[in-house]
Amino acid sequence: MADYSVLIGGKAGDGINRAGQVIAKVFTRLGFYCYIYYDYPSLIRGGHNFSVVRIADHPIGGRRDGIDVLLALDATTLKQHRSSARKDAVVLYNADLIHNAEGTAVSLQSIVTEEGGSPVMANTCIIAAFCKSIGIGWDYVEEILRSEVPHEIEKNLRVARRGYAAVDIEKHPSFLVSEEPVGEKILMTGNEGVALGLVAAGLDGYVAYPMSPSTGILHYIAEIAEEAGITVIQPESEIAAMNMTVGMAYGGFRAATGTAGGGFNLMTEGLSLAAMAELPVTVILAQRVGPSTGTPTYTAQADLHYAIHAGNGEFPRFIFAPGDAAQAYECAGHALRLSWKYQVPSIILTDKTLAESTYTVEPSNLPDSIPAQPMNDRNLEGLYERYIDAEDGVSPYAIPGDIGVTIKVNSKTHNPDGISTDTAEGVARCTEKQMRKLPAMRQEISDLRPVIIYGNPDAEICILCWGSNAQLCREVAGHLGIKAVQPLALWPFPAGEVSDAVGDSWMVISVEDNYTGQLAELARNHGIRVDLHIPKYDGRPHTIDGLMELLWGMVA
Amino acid sequence: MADYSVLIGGKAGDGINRAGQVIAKVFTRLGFYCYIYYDYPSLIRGGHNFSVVRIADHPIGGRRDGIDVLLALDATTLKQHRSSARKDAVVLYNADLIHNAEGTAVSLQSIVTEEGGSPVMANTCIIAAFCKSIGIGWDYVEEILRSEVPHEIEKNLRVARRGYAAVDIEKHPSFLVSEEPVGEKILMTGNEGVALGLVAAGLDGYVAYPMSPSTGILHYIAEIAEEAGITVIQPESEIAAMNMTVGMAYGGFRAATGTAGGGFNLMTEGLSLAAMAELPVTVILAQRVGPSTGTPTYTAQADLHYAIHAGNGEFPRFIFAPGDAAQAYECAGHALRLSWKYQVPSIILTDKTLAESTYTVEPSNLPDSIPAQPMNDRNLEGLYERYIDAEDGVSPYAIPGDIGVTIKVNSKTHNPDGISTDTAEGVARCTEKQMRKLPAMRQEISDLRPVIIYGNPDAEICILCWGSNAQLCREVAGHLGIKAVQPLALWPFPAGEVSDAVGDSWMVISVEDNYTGQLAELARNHGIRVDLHIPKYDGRPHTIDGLMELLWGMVA
Amino acid sequence: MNQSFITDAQNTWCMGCGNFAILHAIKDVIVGLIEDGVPRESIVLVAGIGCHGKIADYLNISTFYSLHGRALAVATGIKIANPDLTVICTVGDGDSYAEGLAHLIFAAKRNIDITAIVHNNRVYGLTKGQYTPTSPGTYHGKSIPKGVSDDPPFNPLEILLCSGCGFLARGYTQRQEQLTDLIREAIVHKGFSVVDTLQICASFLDIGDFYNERVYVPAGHNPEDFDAACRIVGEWDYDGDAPIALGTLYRKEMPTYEGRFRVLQKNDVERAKLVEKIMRERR
Amino acid sequence: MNQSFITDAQNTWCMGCGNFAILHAIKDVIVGLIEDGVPRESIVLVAGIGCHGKIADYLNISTFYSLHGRALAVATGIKIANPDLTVICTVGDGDSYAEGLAHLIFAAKRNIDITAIVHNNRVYGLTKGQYTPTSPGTYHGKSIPKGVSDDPPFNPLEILLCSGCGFLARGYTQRQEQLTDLIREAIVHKGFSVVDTLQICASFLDIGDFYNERVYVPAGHNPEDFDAACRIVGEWDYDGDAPIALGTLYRKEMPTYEGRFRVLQKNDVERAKLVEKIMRERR
Ligand SMILES: Cc1ncc(C[n+]2csc(CCOP(=O)(O)OP(=O)(O)O)c2C)c(N)n1
Ligand SMILES: Cc1ncc(C[n+]2csc(CCOP(=O)(O)OP(=O)(O)O)c2C)c(N)n1
Ligand code: SF4
Ligand code: SF4
Ligand SMILES: [Mg+2]
Ligand SMILES: [Mg+2]
Repeated sequence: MADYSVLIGGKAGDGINRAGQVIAKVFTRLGFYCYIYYDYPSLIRGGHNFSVVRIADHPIGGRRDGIDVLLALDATTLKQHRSSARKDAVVLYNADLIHNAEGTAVSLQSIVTEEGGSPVMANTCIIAAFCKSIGIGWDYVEEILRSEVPHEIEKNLRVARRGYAAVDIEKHPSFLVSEEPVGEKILMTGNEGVALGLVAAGLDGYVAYPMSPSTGILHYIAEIAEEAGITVIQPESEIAAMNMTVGMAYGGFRAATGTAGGGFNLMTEGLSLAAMAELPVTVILAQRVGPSTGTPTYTAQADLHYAIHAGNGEFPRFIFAPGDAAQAYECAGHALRLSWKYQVPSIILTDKTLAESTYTVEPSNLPDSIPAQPMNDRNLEGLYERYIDAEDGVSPYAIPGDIGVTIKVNSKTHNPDGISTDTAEGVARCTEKQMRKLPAMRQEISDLRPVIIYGNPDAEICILCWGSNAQLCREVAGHLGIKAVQPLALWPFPAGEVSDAVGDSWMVISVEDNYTGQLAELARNHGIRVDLHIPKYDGRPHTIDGLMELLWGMVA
Repeated sequence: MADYSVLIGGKAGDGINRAGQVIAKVFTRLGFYCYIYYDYPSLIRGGHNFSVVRIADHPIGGRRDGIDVLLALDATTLKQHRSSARKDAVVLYNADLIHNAEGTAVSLQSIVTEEGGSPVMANTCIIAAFCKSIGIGWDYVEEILRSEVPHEIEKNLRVARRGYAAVDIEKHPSFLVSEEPVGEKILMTGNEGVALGLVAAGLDGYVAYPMSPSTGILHYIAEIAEEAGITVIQPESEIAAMNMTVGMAYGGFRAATGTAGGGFNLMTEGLSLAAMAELPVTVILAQRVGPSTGTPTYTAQADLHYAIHAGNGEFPRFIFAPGDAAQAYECAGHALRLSWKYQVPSIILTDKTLAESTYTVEPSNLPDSIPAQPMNDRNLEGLYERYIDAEDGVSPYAIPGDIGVTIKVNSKTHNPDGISTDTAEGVARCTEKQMRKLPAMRQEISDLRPVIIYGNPDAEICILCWGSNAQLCREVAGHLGIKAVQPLALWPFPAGEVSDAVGDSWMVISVEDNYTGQLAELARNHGIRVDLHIPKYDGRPHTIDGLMELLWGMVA
Repeated sequence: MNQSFITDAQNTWCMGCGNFAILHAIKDVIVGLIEDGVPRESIVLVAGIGCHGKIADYLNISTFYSLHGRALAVATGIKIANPDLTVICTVGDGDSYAEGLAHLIFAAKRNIDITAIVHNNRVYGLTKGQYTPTSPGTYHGKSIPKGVSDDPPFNPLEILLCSGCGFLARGYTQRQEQLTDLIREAIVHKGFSVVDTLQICASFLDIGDFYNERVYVPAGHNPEDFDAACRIVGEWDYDGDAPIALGTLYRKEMPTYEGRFRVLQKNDVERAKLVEKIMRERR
Repeated sequence: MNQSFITDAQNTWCMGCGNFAILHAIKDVIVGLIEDGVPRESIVLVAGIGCHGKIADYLNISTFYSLHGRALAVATGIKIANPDLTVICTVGDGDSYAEGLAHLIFAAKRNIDITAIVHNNRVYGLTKGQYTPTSPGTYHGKSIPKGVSDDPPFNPLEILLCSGCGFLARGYTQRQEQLTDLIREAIVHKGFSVVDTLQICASFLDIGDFYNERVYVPAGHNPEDFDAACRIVGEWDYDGDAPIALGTLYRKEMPTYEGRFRVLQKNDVERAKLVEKIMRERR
């Protein structure tokens, strides 16, 4: 089984993220599965950035411990990662900054300067050198670079050619079967998956204030906005973002907003408004280390309970927690769709690892299409009342401009006509109407088959996991012959399905990037036994090997 | 057993709340226990307001169904409440607005006009008439009015005298034993209890944006601010309020803020900041009907889970939920004190019923004094580091100005010196340091004996309740011979104590002013069986009789 | 549909409250707009929370009774979703000059075609008379402790002018006819418009006499002249004793935000196709 | 205590970033203050979140590294708790002109004795170059879709003047000496003071040449003259091509908020006695 890890590292500003993408592209086109973990501190230039590109002939979604190829643009990279490189690893380093190291020296800066390129082209140079070192032919390298490098391609190619020429083919077990493009696999980050899922489900407007690790969604939707016919707004604050999103929904726009925990705090007021006014909005909550500003570019899964309870008062909501780019696509689509179907808020919980990691996606495996919830299934005969009592709690949705209707929505407790009330009956009815949506919402989640079982379904040991940990746990479960269970939807909590999936496992272990074990608690609260919680709260995702070791320690 | 209910009703602006207070005062001075429930819609003039003053010779904390005395300043009062008045009820009404009703007519407006008084004096008039009708001597009435009426006392007395003269003594079972002041009982609202508890524990600053039902705290603290040496600020928003409070804590002020659910949404960001920066702040969250703006002047208990999980990331906090004015005093004091002791945020959860109801308090039953957590127990020898690792997670607290120390606090993950870090070790340590506080925090809660048992401790049926429902349930438990259990502290949840208090009750029923049963869920999550939830979500508290009936229905 | 423009909801404003004048001014303007051919369905009123906000319950048109301070953000979303709508915000002074000040300033900066009518009674009415950013400096509600000094107001009109507001008027609830005209003009103006309305609060700040002695309509004022607007807006600082100009104080047409920022909408089929295309191109 | 004024924390600003100039200007001012007898312990710096905020890690004095947008609210709390402290805020333009605009305006309105140094690089630096309220109208970060037009900036100095700001200066990171003087003057000023600092962002808006050609120190400008201040502040609107005045633009002494609003503190024993007294009086 081919399974290689390439680590490329340098300073912020060296284009490390982009370089990882190009390397992954080289292999994706050849039919491999790739996963890129991108690690960077919160700064613009300098500091240490690295990408680990994992390449395998089977689906993957996490990183391993050992490094097979180490590409060092600077000395820090070599210093920090040499020890995790295998003995027989291919090591290429920047000879202009590093002297007397084991491995192959390439004078990246000198080459770039000589070719009149800009400093960031050092990464093109080392990528080409790397390709050579594992035996990839120049023509294919050129093809990839031509398709992936956005600017100054000729200069880049000159630089690449020099890098390619600088190394001999190493005696590395070549994992290339052929250089012919195979299959239709593509690369996608979690953030892009969310964005495309929303677009597929008919997004009209996106409003967001920048905040890592959700910013990628804003940037990506803005990039395709014109073509997609989506209005994108960066307003003065998250409070504005949320309330504009709610306003858009009233105006007839399927709209969403995205942020991280810090900004989400500021959105809870609008979330509660959306609930009371029964206006559909979708919020992406991209988790990072907290509390407060925390560690902006490192991962966490510590806002699950908060998402379930955020906003004053009690109201129904949907919460999805995808685990890779394909699931992000699917969940985002469903979140938007179901928000509109039930006129309730929906939250898409991601985490930094999911949001900014790159995954291989097989488009043919994606759901055919996520039907946009139509807005015109409205029966507006007779007197229109926005909150007319409906058996399932869902009243017909009209938008301003619809002929002959007056639409009164209200953040205060209201009568069916939308006018405020504070009578005992009015107050009780307002709550009951909303709560009546819950049974159908639960059924809707069940219909999506929201719980995925990986590994050996009959195993005695079961991992419970969510978000980006799911793919990691899938692999671990495969290796250890145990079972992993991932709920894709977390609210309404699919207790029955999770319980069935866990079955009568002899030991249930939750793996989460938090301290307290939030999914474990949620499961327990629904009567599902969880025996152990493996916490991780240092901002780094587990490696597959690291997690396997921990699990051995626990179950042995 | 004396147990009477006096209902006085009129329009907003008629001074109904004040009138209720005066009536309660009449009886409190005589040694009775009083409880006033005040019901009003969200408006300034007009609308229907009423106060139910319950008067008994035993401790009480809720209202009953039947009305013994009905004082109607307007026709609406008579219309709405006649049916709940007993057959033999004393009924006094405003003859200028109501004609041909049963009961005693007093021409309130005419009297007031003739005496040259302002319209609001109608309430003085009817109070005097009422006193006469149950046989209270004029001298005592005059004494009370002199002590309770803030303005134009002579005019008020003339009006009162006329009202007093206007009725004969009715043949009502007089419940007065003597007109001599007895004991030292006083009246206090829940809001006042919170305010005084904070002051007793050394409050230096209070910052709040008005929001019902928490506004009373702001007004009351502002009223006594000069005498108490407390800086009171009404800033531009709840966001400012919270962050100013956090800033005050850094500056060395014991500070608090208060709001309702809508404003609390805007405070969660600052709450999480306080947690990460380890700055002690106390927040009063006065619950009202939600979601969103909801029903501003009606009661709810629907923000408990939100309070537990509010703010991004995971961090320790204290949550108290007092049930009457005396408990409000005590809990507020402990909240402020423990916040400072552990350098964590604390939340005081109240509800509209508690906040704005008036209770009889026996000062001698209050804790002797709530020791203000001293700020000078600091060991600042050597190099000061704000977050120096301490075994119990609590580092010495210095404030700017302390000689020779540099105090760096930080919303980002930080090292002991307060400087940002994003290393794996740094991130993990930052969480661990905070979480290490939990065992001592739990012990602290246990030491307060945080769970109260009312009624028959050996009963087979047990009510679980919190907040303002506790006093109501106490009475109900007494009447029915069952048990009621009230946790005063809700976080860290005193699971062991609640479990012990519930014991092996054959049936456990939660009584809460919400839909989903939030305490019930919390208890279940801690392994405590709750069999039934009696929900109430129409904004009105149960009456004692209403709850008894429901319970009979359920347990019979 | 009920053809009357006032709902059956019970009106709970105090007697003598200036909100009545604003309610009827807005109603008259709306009736006029409809007579002029604006579809009734295309008019939306967004209210904040406060005494003023109750107007949402009383006006029988499409309304969004929103949050304290957030009406302008909500309205911005509505207008962007559908630029054909006439979007009117009724907001309080606590609402829009304190809690939601940033949204007001950014609405001005963007020049989004929304009209904000500020019910400036210069107190927090519904929460019982605390002071706001435009309360007289000497006004002490119950939240200001004895023993501390005044907290003088700011001049919201100056802030609005500096924020790029293209239409600025001041009305007064005891000049209902003029107020009606100002509101109409503001709504018709293409771009963001504000009518700061001095509103009598009968319960907490009943200063009609004060206003009546000072309000005037400046003769020959040219609202297109920015400097003149600055001068007239600076005359009275919402605190001291100075003449108080009523009328349209500033007016300038500029490109609107929804014109600049809204992209051409696509339908769901086109979007689904785009997603397919993107995936194809990524291979 | 480490006597150096720069901590050991690794500096992670980009090469050529204007933040270095601000850091050193502030450091020099602080050293000067201490030499003049201000106790080092009584100086507190409150930072927002953004590239600018990192200054909290780099300066070896008491600091509060607060939230994006909230530095001024936090600082207000600190100053009220202890008016003897010298409280300096370092904030970003995204931070204080967008997310936290209201706090800035209210700090000005209150005239609380705090100094805000705005690191106005006219972009969201740390989140990678999105546009802010003072970005040039033509600057398109990654959040503005193609196909939509410019979103012109507002002029924060005008807004501040109208909000009651009693000290207003503009500095520039390539005029470090002047910047140092301005910061010192701002801190020494009794009352709220703002130094809007045009800061080079080497990575996203490296427009030193643009500034160098336009900045000037107005000769004979009298900062006590409000009208003159308005004129000079209005010259350049943060968008077009106009001379950019540097220096102290406006200055006026007024009573401070902490002077007006802080009550005489009582100790815990006095407070406990008061509670007893209140209870007694309620009988
Ligand atoms: C976020 C939030 N904070 C506070 C409140 C409570 N509140 C309701 S009305 C009001 C005051 C309204 O004052 P203003 O906006 O001037 O309106 P007015 O009542 O004077 O018309 C406040 C503070 C709220 N509903 N929401
Ligand atoms: C509430 C909140 N929203 C968003 C962010 C994310 N964020 C961090 S820095 C930043 C931009 C900072 O821009 P600016 O204030 O101009 O500072 P600069 O980086 O340019 O110095 C943002 C939006 C945050 N930390 N908190
Ligand atoms: S309190 Fe003032 S603003 Fe509110 S309804 Fe009464 S008079 Fe009008
Ligand atoms: S991004 Fe700009 S502001 Fe931030 S450190 Fe780099 S140059 Fe400075
Ligand atoms: Mg007002
Ligand atoms: Mg900036």
